[in-house]
Amino acid sequence: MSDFNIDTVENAGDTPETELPWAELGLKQDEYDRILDILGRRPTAAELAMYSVMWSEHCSYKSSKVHLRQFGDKVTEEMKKDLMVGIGENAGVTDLGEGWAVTFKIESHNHPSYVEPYQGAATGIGGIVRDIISMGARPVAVMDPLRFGDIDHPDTQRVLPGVVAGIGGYGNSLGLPNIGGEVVFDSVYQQNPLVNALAVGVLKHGDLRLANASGVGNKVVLFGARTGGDGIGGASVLASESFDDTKPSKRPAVQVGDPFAEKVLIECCLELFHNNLVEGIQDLGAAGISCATSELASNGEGGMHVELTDVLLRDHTLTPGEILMSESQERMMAVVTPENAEAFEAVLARWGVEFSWLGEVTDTGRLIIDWDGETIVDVDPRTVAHDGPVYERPYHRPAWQDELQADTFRSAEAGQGLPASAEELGEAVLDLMTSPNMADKSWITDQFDRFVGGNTALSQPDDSGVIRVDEATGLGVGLATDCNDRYAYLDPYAGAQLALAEAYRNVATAGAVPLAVSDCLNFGSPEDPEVMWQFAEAVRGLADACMELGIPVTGGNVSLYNQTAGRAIHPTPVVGVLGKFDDVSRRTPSGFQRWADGQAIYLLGTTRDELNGSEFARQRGHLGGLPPAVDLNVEKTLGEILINASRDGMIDAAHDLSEGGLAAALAEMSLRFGVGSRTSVHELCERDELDPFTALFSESQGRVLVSLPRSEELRFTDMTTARGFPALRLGVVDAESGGIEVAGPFPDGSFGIGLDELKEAWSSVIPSKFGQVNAGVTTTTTD
Amino acid sequence: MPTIVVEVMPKPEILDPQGKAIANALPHLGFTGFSSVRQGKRFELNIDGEVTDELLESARTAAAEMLSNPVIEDVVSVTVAEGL
Amino acid sequence: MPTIVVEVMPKPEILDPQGKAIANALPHLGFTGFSSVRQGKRFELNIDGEVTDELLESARTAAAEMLSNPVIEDVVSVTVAEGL
Amino acid sequence: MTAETPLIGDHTVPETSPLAGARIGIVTFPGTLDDRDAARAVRLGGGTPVPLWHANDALHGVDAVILPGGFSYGDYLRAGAIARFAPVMNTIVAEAGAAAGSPLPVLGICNGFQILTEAHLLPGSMIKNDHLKFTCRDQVLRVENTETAWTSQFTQDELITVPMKNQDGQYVVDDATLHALEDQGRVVFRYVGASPNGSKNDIAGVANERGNVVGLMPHPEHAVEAGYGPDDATGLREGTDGLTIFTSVVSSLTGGNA
Ligand SMILES: Nc1ncnc2c1ncn2[C@@H]1O[C@H](COP(=O)(O)OP(=O)(O)O)[C@@H](O)[C@H]1O
Ligand SMILES: [Mg+2]
Repeated sequence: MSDFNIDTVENAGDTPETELPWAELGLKQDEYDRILDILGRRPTAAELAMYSVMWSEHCSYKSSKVHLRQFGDKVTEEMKKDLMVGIGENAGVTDLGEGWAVTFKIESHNHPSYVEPYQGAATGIGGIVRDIISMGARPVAVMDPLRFGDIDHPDTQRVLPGVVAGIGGYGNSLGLPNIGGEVVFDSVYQQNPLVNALAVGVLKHGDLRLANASGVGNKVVLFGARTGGDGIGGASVLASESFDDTKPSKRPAVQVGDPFAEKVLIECCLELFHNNLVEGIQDLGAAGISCATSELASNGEGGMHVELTDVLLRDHTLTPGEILMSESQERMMAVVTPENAEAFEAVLARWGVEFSWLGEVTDTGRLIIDWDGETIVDVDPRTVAHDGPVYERPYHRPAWQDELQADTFRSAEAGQGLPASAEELGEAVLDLMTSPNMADKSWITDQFDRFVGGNTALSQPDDSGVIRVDEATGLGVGLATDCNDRYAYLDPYAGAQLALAEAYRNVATAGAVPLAVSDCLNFGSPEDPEVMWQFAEAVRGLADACMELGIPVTGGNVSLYNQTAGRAIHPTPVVGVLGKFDDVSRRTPSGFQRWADGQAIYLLGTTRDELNGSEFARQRGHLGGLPPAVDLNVEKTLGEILINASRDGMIDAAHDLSEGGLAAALAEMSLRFGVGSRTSVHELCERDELDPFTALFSESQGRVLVSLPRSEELRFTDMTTARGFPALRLGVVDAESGGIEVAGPFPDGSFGIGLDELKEAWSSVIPSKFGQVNAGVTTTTTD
Repeated sequence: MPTIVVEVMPKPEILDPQGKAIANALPHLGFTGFSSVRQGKRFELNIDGEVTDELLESARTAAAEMLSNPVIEDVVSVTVAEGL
Repeated sequence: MPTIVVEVMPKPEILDPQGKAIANALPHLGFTGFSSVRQGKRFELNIDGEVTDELLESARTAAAEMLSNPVIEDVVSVTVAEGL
Repeated sequence: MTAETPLIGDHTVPETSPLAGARIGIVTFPGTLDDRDAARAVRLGGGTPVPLWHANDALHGVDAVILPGGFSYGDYLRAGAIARFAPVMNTIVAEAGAAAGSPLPVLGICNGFQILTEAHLLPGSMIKNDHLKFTCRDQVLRVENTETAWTSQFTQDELITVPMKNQDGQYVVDDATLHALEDQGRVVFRYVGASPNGSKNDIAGVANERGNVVGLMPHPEHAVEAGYGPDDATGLREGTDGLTIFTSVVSSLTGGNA
């Protein structure tokens, strides 16, 4: 049957002295000792494969678990009200009402995207979409928070075009609209790009599926793509099961995605759910069959018995251990009752999806895996899937944190010689909008399909992506992802809260009621106590803030070891917030509408001198001080105002203030549809006691700019006054001027920026840096 | 006009979705007897003058560094063809 | 395992955007001396047993009718390669 | 409209509309993406969408057929190259080319257009966009032929805005055929403004000689419902110019006056 000696359980019992390559597989001595203890003998090669991969940081969350518990602990009954499935399953599920539910989750594919940008990013989308399917949901949209090194760095030149093409290549082929994301350039991400992907799906309550193997005698089936040697490069020590010869093994270093196979898999699974043909289902991602069998068995009440030689292979040289660890894409595992087996096969045949029956659910409480009839794995599935090692990693506040926080923008050289005249401020606004982080991202987002499905009510470049769920009622969801890593670096606790606050604000700005949170925690090495402190602080901050805002974390992902040559990335807790619309047709766009000439522009919120970590400071090469203050009560009230204003049809545009402050928001609202404005910061400077520079560039939180018809002004200001929320009329929309005119207490009148000039400069930044993309061949054409 | 032909194929251990789709489709069109298919690329680099050793070497380097993606592809051959 | 190799190139009169992009990029990477580039496809059809005349004929038909689109592409060659 | 998120091939429609008599088949191939959108567009146009399955050669007596957009078979090999051989295509090719009677109206959108060229129902072919990237944008088109079943309700040279999204959208054709297309007025849609992809003569869509088969790269089915289409002067995503394609065919099939 095979070219290798099979290490059976029996053999393991007989040969206790055999040396196993546990260290090469990433296990620590104490972890290996624990395996010996659990089994009461040495593990077989296959068991070693399973434990090593399932107990890895990625699968077991061993460093992060003790902290992540807060997401489950810091919740009230009220917060759990709409939560149908919480943390722990493939993705959380939230009730939307009217029999509908929604599930969403963010995941990272950072390292693979660095190694092979196109395929890494593509398979990142593939993986998160399978998580959504495995809940019984139809995936309906994706988002992609991205971070790259300096825009001019060769590494960015190589990575960005491939990542973007990969996200498009895979997501577009699945028929999933891409409705938003982020693009950040910062040298801390050189050699450590962050490629996070969010997927959202919808389901009827009755379609909910969980990853558990229940019902003794039910059959276990693996379906989708064949299993190859993908993703087991590091585990090539298993290429020979006898461990003594060093037969070279050729295992692919990267996984290649097959979006066509995944699209067919989606439709096939939905038909299976629709016809009620699966009892439990689990996607195959990290740790492949090891993960799927042990999690299904561990979540169920019994055990499982499978025959591994029945797995359909793409590469016939794979050893049992490798088959167990393989991360080949586009595969699913399901539990099916014997009565449904035939109908199940018929659906798969219709979609041309390959499958093989591997075994059945038992009542033994053991996960038993055979190879050609001989037992090679005999374990308690819980010990593999759920009772992995848990570390209380030491952490402490970095010694440099105080110094960093003391180095404020105002005290630094970067904070001297600030623009003050109208002329200087006008130039500063233009400079701001042509920095890579503020520049037009459509070179990237135009590579994504935002229309497919016909349910996209809002997408990039608006503050949130909005998807209609129910055509009959307009019921739908709004989603935003955010994180300012510079804030998180200055203060990880506040930084995580600021990320949440911004995503919450974005969702509310579009008019949706925030309901749930998913997060992707990208950090450096947990073995560095300073990084671990950043992580602990960020989790604590996020959990506290969720509690205060009253929205639960429903799932997420942790990505550690994002560091190169001892230098960690900035702590980057990316936060996604999902909100609900009773009717998406009332969503508020984030730009002045073409017909909105003469509408009033109001600034909601208070502006303070908060330039530490700001985009303006970044342009001057400064990072220090404390980030803007976060006030979640303010965010809540602001959210209520925006949602009510949308419900009552008071406002026609709303855009939140974040990077670049008021200056950026004003520019962005005009750039959206090419409609100008005339505003003044006189009163703002007076009311909030600011100089004009601070009024324009401060990044104080809890602020939103809106435009509304004059007929609604009174009703609107009555509402803000009733809530004691600051609202200041800054000026009017001017559809004729073709420019942005700003007056204020400047020594030299006012400044104006022509929209054509601004648009030209703003939209040429990214295209000028990136040439053309061609699968496999990335070329940069100059000129 | 001489031409340097560069042939690139996906590495054998790497999934080739395109080849797979073709292999699946062939029998439906009555083409049986092919056990598997892989799809790669063929580049023709045209040269105005003569094929010097330097040019051939340059083509080899271009094949390895730019025309193929060494993470997932192998350069199968770099050969000279006259008057294609 | 014998393999039938099918090579397909864009017709000379048809624009080849990928070839053009490569030709433009080559000089920037220091590869000079190539006047133009065209990118085509190479298919490897693997066969379990022997390459019979029928199989080769079948491969030729597949090349002409499916692996290439005669409106924009030419089949350059259909050849047998042993043990690739 | 159905309240459910319909599964593919499950476009339940109320047959109450007076024009519901126009039954329009929508083919789903493995990898098709825009079939549900096309079904919605037919419904909003007043017709009845009928799901057709690639592996089945029956057309169930439909009055017209739409090949929707997507990536059939992943667009591996060439866009549309594998789908063209599906059993359903044999029937479509036969009925669209039928010499006797009135031939079946067929519309190919994006991948559907690519499939029609691969099947030789329409001349030319699509290659990679000249800039080599997938591009999604709102695209202005000029309707240059209002004689087809699919365009009868447009006015000659009407400018419409519909979304466009593809990677292989550059239309190529040999010179003789190009001249014939132009001379015979078979260019149905032409890009207006900067060329999005390098297509010959800015061609966005063409018809066969008899005018019953039309293909275009942009997506009229994504411009049929205010709030979900391209931007237009009235606001964000309000554009519904694409709907006229569907009302045109429904009205011509039900003998309505255009
Ligand atoms: N990688 C991306 N993919 C999709 N949409 C993106 C991406 N990057 C940015 N966007 C979109 O561009 C718009 C502007 O982004 P950003 O400035 O980060 O928004 P904000 O500051 O409001 O969070 C948003 O609609 C966002 O969703
Ligand atoms: Mg925002």
